[in-house]
Amino acid sequence: MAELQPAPSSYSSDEMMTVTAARFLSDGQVCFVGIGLPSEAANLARLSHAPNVVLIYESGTIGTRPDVLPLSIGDGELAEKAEFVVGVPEVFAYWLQAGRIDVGFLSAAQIDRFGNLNSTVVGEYEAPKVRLPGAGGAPEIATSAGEVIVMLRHSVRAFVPSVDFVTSVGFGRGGEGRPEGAGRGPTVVITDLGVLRPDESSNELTLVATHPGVSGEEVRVKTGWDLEVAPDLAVTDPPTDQELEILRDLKTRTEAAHSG
Amino acid sequence: MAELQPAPSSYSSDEMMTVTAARFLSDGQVCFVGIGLPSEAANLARLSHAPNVVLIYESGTIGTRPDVLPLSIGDGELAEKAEFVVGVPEVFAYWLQAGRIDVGFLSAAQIDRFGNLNSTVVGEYEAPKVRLPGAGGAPEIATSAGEVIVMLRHSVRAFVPSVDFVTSVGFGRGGEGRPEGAGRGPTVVITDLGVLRPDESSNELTLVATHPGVSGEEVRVKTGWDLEVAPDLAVTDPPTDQELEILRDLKTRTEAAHSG
Amino acid sequence: MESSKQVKLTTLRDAIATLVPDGATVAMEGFTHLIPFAAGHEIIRQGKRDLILVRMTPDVIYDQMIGVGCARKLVFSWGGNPGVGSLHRFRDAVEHGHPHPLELEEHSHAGMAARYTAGASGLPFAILRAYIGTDLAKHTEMATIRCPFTGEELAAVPALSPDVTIIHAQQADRSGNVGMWGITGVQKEAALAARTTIVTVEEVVDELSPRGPNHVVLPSWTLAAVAPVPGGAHPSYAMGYSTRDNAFYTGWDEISRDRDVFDGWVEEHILGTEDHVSYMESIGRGEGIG
Amino acid sequence: MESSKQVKLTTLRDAIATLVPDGATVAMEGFTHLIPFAAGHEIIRQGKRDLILVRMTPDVIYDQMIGVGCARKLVFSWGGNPGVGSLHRFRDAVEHGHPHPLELEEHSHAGMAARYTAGASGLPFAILRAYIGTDLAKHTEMATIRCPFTGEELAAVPALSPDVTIIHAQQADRSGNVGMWGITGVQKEAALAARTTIVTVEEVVDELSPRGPNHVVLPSWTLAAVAPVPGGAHPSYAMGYSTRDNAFYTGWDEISRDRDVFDGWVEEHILGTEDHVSYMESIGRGEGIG
Repeated sequence: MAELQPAPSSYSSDEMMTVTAARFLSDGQVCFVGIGLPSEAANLARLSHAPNVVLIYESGTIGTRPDVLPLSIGDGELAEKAEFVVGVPEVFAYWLQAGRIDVGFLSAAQIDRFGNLNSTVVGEYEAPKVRLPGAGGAPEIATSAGEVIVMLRHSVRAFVPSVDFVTSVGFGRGGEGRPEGAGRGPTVVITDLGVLRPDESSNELTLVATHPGVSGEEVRVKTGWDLEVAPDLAVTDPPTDQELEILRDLKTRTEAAHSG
Repeated sequence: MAELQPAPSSYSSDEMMTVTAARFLSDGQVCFVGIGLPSEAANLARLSHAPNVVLIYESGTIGTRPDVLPLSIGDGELAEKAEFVVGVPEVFAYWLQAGRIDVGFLSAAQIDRFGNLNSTVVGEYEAPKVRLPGAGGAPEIATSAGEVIVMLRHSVRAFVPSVDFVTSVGFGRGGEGRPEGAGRGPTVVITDLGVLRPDESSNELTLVATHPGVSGEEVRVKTGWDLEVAPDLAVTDPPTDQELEILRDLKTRTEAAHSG
Repeated sequence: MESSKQVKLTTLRDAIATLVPDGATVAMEGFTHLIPFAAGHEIIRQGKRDLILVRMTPDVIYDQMIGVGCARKLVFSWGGNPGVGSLHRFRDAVEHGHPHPLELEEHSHAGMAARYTAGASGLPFAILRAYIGTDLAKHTEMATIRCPFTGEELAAVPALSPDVTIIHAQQADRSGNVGMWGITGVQKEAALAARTTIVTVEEVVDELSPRGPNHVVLPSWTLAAVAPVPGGAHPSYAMGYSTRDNAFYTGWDEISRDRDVFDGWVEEHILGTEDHVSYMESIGRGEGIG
Repeated sequence: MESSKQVKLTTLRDAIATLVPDGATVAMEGFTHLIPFAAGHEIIRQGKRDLILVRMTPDVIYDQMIGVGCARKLVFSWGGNPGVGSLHRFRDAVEHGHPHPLELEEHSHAGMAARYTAGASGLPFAILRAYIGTDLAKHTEMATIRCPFTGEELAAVPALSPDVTIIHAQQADRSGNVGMWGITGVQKEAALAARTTIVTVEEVVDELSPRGPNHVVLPSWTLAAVAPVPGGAHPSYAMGYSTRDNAFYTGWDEISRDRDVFDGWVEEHILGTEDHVSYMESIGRGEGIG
């Protein structure tokens, strides 16, 4: 009873999201990577068009080239395949804070129209509706990396007019702009529906591309504010056969390793 | 033509000095050691009555047990025989500054009646008669170690009423006492002539013992101020045969290794 | 070759009983790797209360300790079940005060790492470029400080010096010197920052011998107790000795969602077992341990 | 497998010619072990001037560079010939202004190490408990700063971020990643604090493989140039490759005492040789090098 294999040209919205994010990485860039979709995207980039991308995980594994995706930020695979491993204080002081990171990936439970991110609480801080995991490395990735790529699935619960708590700053509560000396911040937000970019003058996230088959209106409906749409709204190139093959091989290897 | 071997009961004033200093170390103490006489004394202690003394050199070699004495603070021998090796920033921050050192050894070009040490300049700072090597690790050894053992050969040039420059603080220029929270400071000064200790009320260095065959008057003549002599002036026990044998073996091994 | 300063090898039970008083500030560190689970279980068994628990990444072991009511406060930077999702006992304590309210003090990872580093360095505070533009600054212990040379305003965070730090490592030698390697997180700093440090180890060996990168040594004279507890990091792992039990982490989501299921699990597997060997047998992971 | 960010292996001559301008602030670190002597000789050969030389432990190589007049200022914490005595060219410059006056900025080792650490961390300053009760405080760049939590007064020192840091290491791989071990001093911090970092190495290998404790890696993308110079630390040493030439250090005392003897020695052995191989031959240490 072999499982049905989709044709390479058929793909999920998560795959489209991962492939899109991977394309934003250039060869040789130094990336600070978190677990989940960012890790998938960064490793897909490394295994396809950006073989010399340098991946740093906050567990202290520098220049790592895992064969399978880590389930946790501290999987043994990351240490075994790293160029070297350092302690956590060093990774934050000598590597992130010192400005050696070109691209940081972030996700969050909420994002607002000015790219501010919340991974702390839904509701009031003192009496939260949902207590989220908290900041982790995010606040300093947001301000110490050269630029930030945000990956987040689209929903009105996630794309809110104003976040309940600013865990990581985008362009500020009022869209006033980036803190001084803090890098370019979120240059792109990649979702399962499309791609958003901050408007250069207003700092407001604007829909600049939708994934194939997604309309601008659908994205607007799933966004909690009156989303601006670029006049020249583009359509993302669908995943190539090669991109899909590399990504699926990676995920197959990963599942085999983690269930083993 | 065998060289004349002195009988074990015959010994030099430097040997007496080293043996005396070694006896001030207790088993299990953690010592921050410099090159030269302190290194000889600390290793003699380790090879005789204090096998578990922990020796730390500022080059980052921790718990080292060299077979031969190092010529420099960074000899390979120190790294090869260390329990572990760390970087220099760590040795000063995590090990010295954190207060993990029981005993620090210091030497200097000048010492004054209140135990202040000078290893920076003889004469004016801006126009020195003699430019000395400078501070190195000394200022923080003087204030971060639990106590300080000073080793210095006696002469009026070295034992001055007031040092030209305070590189490492003893009891202050005016003998006003130790800086707050800075450990006990120089608890003992060991020279080739005897042993000095700070007086508990005046903080002035006082001769408490002379080595065998040395008179209190001889020490006073070689001291650049009117040296106080303890009423119960003691005489140091001469080196035992075992102490001399261990020390001479160590120095013989050392010479063979360094000329090789 | 032992002196008064050298630690004696002991049992985990004795170390927890004698060195972890109720009300203590306890840091149990481990960045996914080398998490001292067995020590956490022993704290639960001995019924410790009112602890201030400190940890950058409180995960399942802190979920268990919070769930049984060991903790009155949590100092942390990221509280989740890595790769799985929420810590349900932690959320229940914060959102509903069950089994009792849990005070929170939260930082970013960078802030916590700097706090431990200051503690290990004997400094009262650390400076870093952090919390810029966030709401965290209002909800955490921090101050701003101006560089006396450039005028730049930076964050200052107070040193973290736990009463007790507990970590798990791969090896100890017979004198109680401890060696660990691989992802060592903030353990060296947490150990050196504490007044009292307890280490559980996979193995006691004649000579420390790393089998991976980033070898870190803690000399015996910085430690209060070293206890051999093979497999003591389970379901976390010890590089060179074990692999991560991902199924346990995934399965924890189900166990921890429901208060009664959780209470029953603790009763059966932690309170109902004597030590780590019998705990591992009771959860069906007895093979190869002990 | 090379990208634009990865360093190219180059020659020492090219690295010094293109990356070390007159007037630069240059740190050449090495704590007795791994001192970049060959690089210092090449700087002398190329007649660099007005350098601000930085180094915790200026020893014989800085004595040579100061003696020929490369430096206008020295930033340091201990200047001597380790185990031998004075640096006579350094003293002649400070005491008599020969060959020209040398400006000094001095710290303690702890202060210098903290300054480099701040530089490597991207911070403008560092805090430490230092200089208490000394006259150094009046003669160095420092400030006092008060802990916002405890009120304790501490020393603040400005970050040190050299224009160029030059170090010597044991190994580089073919992509230019550098590995060193043994006593690594402050080299990692000095390398990461600099705008431009040059590394000379004993050997280029397929894979970095430490043969001693305390392995430190500097990835190629943090470096500007890597040049193979076997024996490039002589008379210092490279653990696993060479031993310290103590006779050279002892002999230096005699050579450096007299201005004319020194000038003649430099003329013959440094200016009169093309590179490190011919230098080593000219001083009678040609065997086994190159």
